[in-house]
Amino acid sequence: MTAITSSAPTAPTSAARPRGVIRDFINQQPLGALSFVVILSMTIAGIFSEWVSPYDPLHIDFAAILQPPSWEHWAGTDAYGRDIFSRIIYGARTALVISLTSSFLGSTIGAILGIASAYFGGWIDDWIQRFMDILLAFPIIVLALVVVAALKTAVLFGIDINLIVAVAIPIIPRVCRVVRAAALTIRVMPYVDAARAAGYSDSRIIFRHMAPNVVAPYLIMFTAFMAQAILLEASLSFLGLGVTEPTPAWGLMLSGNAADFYREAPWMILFPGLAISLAVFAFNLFGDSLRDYLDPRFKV
Amino acid sequence: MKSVLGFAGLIAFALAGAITPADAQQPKRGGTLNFAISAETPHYDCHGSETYATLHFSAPFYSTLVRFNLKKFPEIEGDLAESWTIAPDLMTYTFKLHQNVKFHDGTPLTSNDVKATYDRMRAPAKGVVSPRQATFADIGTIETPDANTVVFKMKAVNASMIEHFASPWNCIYSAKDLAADPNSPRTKINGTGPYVFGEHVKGSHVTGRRNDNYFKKGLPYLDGFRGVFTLQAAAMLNAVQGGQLLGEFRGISPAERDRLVAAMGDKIRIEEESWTLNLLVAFNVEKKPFDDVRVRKALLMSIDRWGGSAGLSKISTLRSVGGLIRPGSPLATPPEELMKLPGYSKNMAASRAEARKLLTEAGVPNLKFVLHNRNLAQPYTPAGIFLVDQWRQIGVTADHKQYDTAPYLATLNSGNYEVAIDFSNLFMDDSTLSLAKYLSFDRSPQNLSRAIDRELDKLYDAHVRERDVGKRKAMIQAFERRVFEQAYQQPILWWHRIVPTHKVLMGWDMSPSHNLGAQLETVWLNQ
Amino acid sequence: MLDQQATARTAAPRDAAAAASTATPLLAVEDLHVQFDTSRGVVHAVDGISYTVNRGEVVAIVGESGCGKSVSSLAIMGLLAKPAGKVTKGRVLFEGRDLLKLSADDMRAIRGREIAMIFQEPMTSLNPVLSVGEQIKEPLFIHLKMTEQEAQARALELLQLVGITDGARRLEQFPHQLSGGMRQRVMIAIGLACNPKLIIADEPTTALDVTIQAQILELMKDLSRRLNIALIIITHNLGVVARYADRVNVMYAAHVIENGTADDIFLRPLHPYTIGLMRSVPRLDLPRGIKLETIEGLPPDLRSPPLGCRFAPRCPYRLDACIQADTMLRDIAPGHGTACIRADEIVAGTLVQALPPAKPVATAAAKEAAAEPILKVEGMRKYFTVPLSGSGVFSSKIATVKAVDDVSFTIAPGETLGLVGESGCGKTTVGRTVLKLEEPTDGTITYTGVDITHRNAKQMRELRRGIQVIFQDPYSSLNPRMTVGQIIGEPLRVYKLVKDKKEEEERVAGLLRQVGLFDYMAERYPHQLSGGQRQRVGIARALALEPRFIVCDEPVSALDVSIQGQIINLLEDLQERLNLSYLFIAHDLAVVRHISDRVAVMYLGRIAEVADRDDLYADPKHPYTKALLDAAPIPDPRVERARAPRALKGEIPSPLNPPSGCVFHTRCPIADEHCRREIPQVRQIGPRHIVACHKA
Amino acid sequence: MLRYTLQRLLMTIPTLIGVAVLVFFMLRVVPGDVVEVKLRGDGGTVSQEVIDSERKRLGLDKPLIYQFGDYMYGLATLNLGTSMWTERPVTEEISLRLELSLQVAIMATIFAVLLAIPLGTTAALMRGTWVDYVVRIVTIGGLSIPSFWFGMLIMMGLLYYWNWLPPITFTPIYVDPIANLTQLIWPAMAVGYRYCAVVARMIRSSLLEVLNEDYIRTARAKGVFEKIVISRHALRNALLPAITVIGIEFAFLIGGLVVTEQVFNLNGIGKLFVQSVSRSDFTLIQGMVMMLAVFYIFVNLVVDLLYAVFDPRIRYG
Repeated sequence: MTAITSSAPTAPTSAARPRGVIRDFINQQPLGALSFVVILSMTIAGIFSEWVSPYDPLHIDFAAILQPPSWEHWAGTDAYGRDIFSRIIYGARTALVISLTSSFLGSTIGAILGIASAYFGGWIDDWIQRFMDILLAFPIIVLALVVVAALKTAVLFGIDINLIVAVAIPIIPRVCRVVRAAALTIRVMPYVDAARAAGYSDSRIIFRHMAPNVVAPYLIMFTAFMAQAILLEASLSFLGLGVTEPTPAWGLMLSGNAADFYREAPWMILFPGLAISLAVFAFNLFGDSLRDYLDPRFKV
Repeated sequence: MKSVLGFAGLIAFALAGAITPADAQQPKRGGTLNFAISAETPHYDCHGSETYATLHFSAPFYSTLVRFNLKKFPEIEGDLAESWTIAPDLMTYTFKLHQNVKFHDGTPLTSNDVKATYDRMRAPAKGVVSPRQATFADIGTIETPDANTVVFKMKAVNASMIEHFASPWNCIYSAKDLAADPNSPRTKINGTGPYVFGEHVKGSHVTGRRNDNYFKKGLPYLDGFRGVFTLQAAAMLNAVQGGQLLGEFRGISPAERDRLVAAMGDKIRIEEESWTLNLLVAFNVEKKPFDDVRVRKALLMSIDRWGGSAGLSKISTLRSVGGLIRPGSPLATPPEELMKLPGYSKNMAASRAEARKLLTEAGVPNLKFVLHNRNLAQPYTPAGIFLVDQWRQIGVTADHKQYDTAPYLATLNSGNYEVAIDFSNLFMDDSTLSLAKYLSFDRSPQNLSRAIDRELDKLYDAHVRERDVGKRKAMIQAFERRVFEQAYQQPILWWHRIVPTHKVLMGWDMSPSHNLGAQLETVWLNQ
Repeated sequence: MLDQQATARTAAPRDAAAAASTATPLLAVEDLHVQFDTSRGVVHAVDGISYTVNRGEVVAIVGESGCGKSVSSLAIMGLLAKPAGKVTKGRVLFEGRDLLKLSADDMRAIRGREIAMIFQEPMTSLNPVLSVGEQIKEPLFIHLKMTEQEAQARALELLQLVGITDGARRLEQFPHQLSGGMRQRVMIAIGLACNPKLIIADEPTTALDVTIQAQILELMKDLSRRLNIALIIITHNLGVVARYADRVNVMYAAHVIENGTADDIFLRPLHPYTIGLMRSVPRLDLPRGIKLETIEGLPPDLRSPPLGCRFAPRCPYRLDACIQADTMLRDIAPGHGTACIRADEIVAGTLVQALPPAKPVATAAAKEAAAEPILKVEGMRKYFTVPLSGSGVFSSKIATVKAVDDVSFTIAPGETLGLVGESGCGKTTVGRTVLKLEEPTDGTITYTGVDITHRNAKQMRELRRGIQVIFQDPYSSLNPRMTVGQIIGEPLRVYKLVKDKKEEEERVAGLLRQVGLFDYMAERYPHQLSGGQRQRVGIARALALEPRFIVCDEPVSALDVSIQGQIINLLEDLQERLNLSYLFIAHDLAVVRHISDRVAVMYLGRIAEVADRDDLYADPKHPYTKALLDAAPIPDPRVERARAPRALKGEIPSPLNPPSGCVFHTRCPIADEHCRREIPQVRQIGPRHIVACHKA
Repeated sequence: MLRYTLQRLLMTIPTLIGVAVLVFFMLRVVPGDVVEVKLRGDGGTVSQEVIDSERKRLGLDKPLIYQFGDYMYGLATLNLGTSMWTERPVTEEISLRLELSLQVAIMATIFAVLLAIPLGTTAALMRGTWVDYVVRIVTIGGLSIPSFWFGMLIMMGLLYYWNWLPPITFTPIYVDPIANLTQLIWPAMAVGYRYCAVVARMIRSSLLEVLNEDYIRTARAKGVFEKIVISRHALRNALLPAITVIGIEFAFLIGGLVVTEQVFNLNGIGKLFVQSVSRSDFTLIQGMVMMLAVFYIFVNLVVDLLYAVFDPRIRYG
């Protein structure tokens, strides 16, 4: 087996040749590349909603309520005569903004706590881990619900900050655990010892030597929790505790009176649900592929 | 208006579960009624409640003194009272009770129980919740000359007093129980109603079984009932459609109705009537720029009520355009009059142009604010969506913020809001009830505009004591005009009640209020 | 591709002459090709090798990592990792049957029954959730259809055979309850279970300590003889080969480049690679030379091997013909083949120079006399606490590991102190504590006369420049996210030793050249370099701060033999040029002997013996030192044959629960009651020779 | 073993105290409480005095620190208090709904595990083939499709094709198994899909990892039948990490039911939780969070003990 281990070095591909990395990724993870295309098109739809969407997502048209999918309305219209396709496109923005910020917030705080925990050890580690234990004892959605129940809605730039916080907090302990474990293995790496032996400062060791090496787990967690965050946001909105009407949001589109129209307008349930599933699917698949790609353990 | 009827003569009704000719068939006895209750009551005390959740739960177990005759609404009929007389000066009300009425625990009902009940509502013991203290504040003394007679002596005239006696929340409790624990009705049910309390499975259902000692002979027809709590509208609809539940007596939306009709065809019966409920939009005059009447007026004028009514009535329980009194009821302002008031014009282009002008004059052409709303699917959310859209059309940006009830109420109480959607829940059309909300903030804390307007207060007080119908009507219209001209708050739309019942369900009476007709003693199953 | 006839010949094995006389060999591998499909291309891991194994014979396959020796044996067993690895060509004849043509089930019936295999990692090769008994009995049930009672009896017999005494108890135990050596014995028992005709042992002792290694090899050799089982030993360790193999196949870059009897290979090597390999290993039995011979360069990439002789790029004797076309393995003498076209010249002795006689080198005594010690360690202890069950703040059950217990030594300027011992003896902890990566529990550390025992990180900073470190694993000792230039330049920047970017680049280039690398490598990332190159980068990083003292923690043990020599030579060069002092930590006695001026031997956290190098190797006083020297194999079959079979008995005790008295008494051949009770004090027995033994 | 269990139990106490403190103070950040919601119902007028007296009755007028003291004292005496909404003991409110949620969770677990083992094993053994791809897509689908949407689709399908819907009220399984199962099998499927996906992925990846282990090669080298290599040598090791996932997901299933129970109008813990959040029934929220935390910790403990049973390295560690 020696031939194999030596031909697949443990070190991940470098940042030195980005083009090669991309080609490599596409070759090894075609599904992952495909999911990335989905994510990319969603992102574009989210950023350029104004140009991409055929209708104003807020425009009420009582003359056109509950219309089935047609050439005018690809995904039909809802009970207010609003174009569902346009609302899905704008919904991508809502989903991405909330999940991106909350996943970034949660993963980053989690990662920093995880690295600090691993590097300093001792009582700092103990206290951080005790606190993470506490957060971990809550099921994700329960924690989010408690946060939502606890914090009043606070809107900033049209985004509900507390919703982001509610989605981010359950992410923190989960990322913290994983990153801490990764950082612990790096903590005992000879190159960290070498840095300590050279007398570098703690912050230099943490940020220059350890942090870049937990980027892989961080990225994997980040994409995985993007998916989680979209799902969580949709669930909260579905429960009526997240984004509020008339903001276009996928989970919201499934709640309220959508379920009243099982028979008359199944598209009201079908398309937003598909949008959530596709988005979460893409992020999950991408995260999965990223892990397979970055984690050499399963590499042949 | 109804009080005027009372003034015309001494009217006594002796109705005891009479079957009207409309029910052509002979009622059948037996069977259990499964129906939906779309909310679950926190407690069983009618007195301490303001919600139909309690009534739909508790009413079948209790009787009241008098009640509305739903077949001839808003006439009053006796329940426990076999007959009653009202003194011409409206200062004395005398009720004769039925003989041989027994509580479910077997003790006979006497006038003392009635007195204890009303004393509890008007002057509650410490720790007892009674939201209707003010309503009965005009009662001076309650006398019980004999076991079957109760006499109410008034301190002041209240032209609508008899209607208040007919309030469905006035369940008669046992004096003995109240003496033992004034709060016992919260957790224990002991009434004289047609059904005896069976079980309450939290989060699931309540059951009642026939009261064999019910004082109205031959009633009820049913062996019992099971009220199932269906908090998700979809679940309720599915269950009604699947035949697991035979009806929902509060009211559903038109879309829900259409779905049931489409799925069930002629198996479902739909009854519709305008509803004694409305949603309001209120501007907090303590916040800038809503202290400026032009801003408030502009916002009201830009709402297309007639168009909104046409559209929202298809998807929500909102429908009728109306003023402060339920449209269609005798005291209501007729549509042609209404259209002259700000916010009711049919020429929306002109109205919106005017609104823009007013905003520009007020110096806030691109107004932005938060619209506070309650987080309930029907009909708060449609109302919010509608308003946001209407205001968008005059360049106003409203951020729609929906809360759970507790934080919503907390926000409203704190006064820390600019514009809010509010709710007015009435059980009858009487103006003393419906106008109270618009009084000055210091008299009516539920006035979300927080305005102090002594002129309104004066008009209201005069109209309460006024017995002449014509004068009274004029005062009401003056009051209404004043409210709308000042644009403090205004009903957006009145609700429309649609009740679906399976056709096998017979003997249930539709009315404009979901708070009424919950006793179910005349209901029977045709199967 | 290969000379087919070469496979038909049979050499006369020393010990199994009877078996050799039969016409067909037990196993004949003919022109075997194996390739792996990887994400980075097709690796031709085995490229047309042929060899034979006769009944009862011990055949070694020797080569450096990646040469294809393990892959070829897995291919024989039909155990290549699927679906990536596959045999593309060739035959494997076992008793005349082509194993490659057998159905999966027929092949399965042969595995464990006719051919057994023993793997390198005893720690991971046993199933952790099955008891030892279950695992030994499994092949008995499958192949021999034994009943439970028969299997139990046979399992006990097998354990006895492999030298496990309390078999009944061991059968109930699970692998994690056994030591590494014990597990390897169990593996051998499993291999022997069905009386196979052939056992393939893939690096069977590489993961074991030298004293345990000797036990296991002794056992295997003995069993092979007694039970007449043919043995294929796959190893990179030439000493092991010299000691145990009848015949040897030397592999290089997926080819067999030389084969023959052990004597042929060790005494009359006919391929420049074999010759280079022999000369690049430091040897215990020969006088220490000034320099090790080395093979420069790296093995070829097997995804696109060179057209000609695969060793040609590194061969000092290559001709143009070598580069243009590959050379076939051919017999030069009966049973002795080589794939070098200049074999005749080598035979004639005209091509390769004989080694010059070793010149004595300056002794440590001379160096130490020169100055006061650069490092002085006195009574150092380092205890670790390990939670026994549960973890964290609320756990109270804690055990103490005395990783280092009362260790003292000094190092003079320009001197190298070698620190040897088996795994878990605390040698690495000594290094880490000296570097202040661990806080000592007790004792003092003095560096250039300054007591640094209790200095905190800030106070250490100024002294850090003088003390540097080189680590064992060239893969993990360099930050994979930084370029070589950044790695080497970082200390310069942090200590503000350079003014600007340009000066930094110049200094980095200088350091790279100093360690034998090229300027342009500054742009590379560590994974783009080979192991040896990485180790050079590690050395350059250590040199950047211009230290006076370097802790070398097993700097060559992860490297292939041919690379090892290069690094050792480099370290010696640098020491000479820069007057460096080394604390050289290693487990390989020969390497330590080569590089050190003085040597300290550790056992279970304690110093057993310290002496000048020549003194120690020539006249070891401590029984443990003697045992270590005895156990170390020497790559010369003549020497090995002359040595008596010896193996230190027993296992290394757990440091969690060290023996009372002298920690070595449980294994010591001369220990008595006194040793069991009393801890021996370190005694001076010669001018520069100290030992901690009651009996010395 | 007993000692170890006790020790583990003791160690959970600080975590539980932390959960209690966190929940208590988080809920007190916002204004607004259950009193007004309860009294005002669908609007209507309630005087401030009435509200105040009700607050007093519920002890909400006391300073926060006193309320906290009462609450912690209650916890210490295993008294979760009374629901502010129904004024019944929190334990009673919870236990009423626990049976249903627990049954759904158990059914989902059975469904998930029974499906996940063959799914995960097949995918690992057929790694890189189309079977593996299909399993991968199906399992990622399980992680991606919101359970509430899946539930809606199930309901929609039942209504569309059979014009039939599961019973709306709960019947215990020992009363009428058919009525019980026809009601609960659907939500169990809705939440079980995700559960199954998580477990199948875990089994796949840990089996792949195990198949790379040296002892698998050893087993093959012994000539062990491939089937036995997989079932006896590989799966036994691969299922160990799966136990953790099964346990943790089981503990969190109750949380996942929060949304799904809404869709199926199930009177379970999840629905109660959402209700108490929307009513700001603090004592009930606290009580439920404490219950869920205890449950989670308990399941973790069970997982650890199971590990000790199945993994000799821990049993004899």
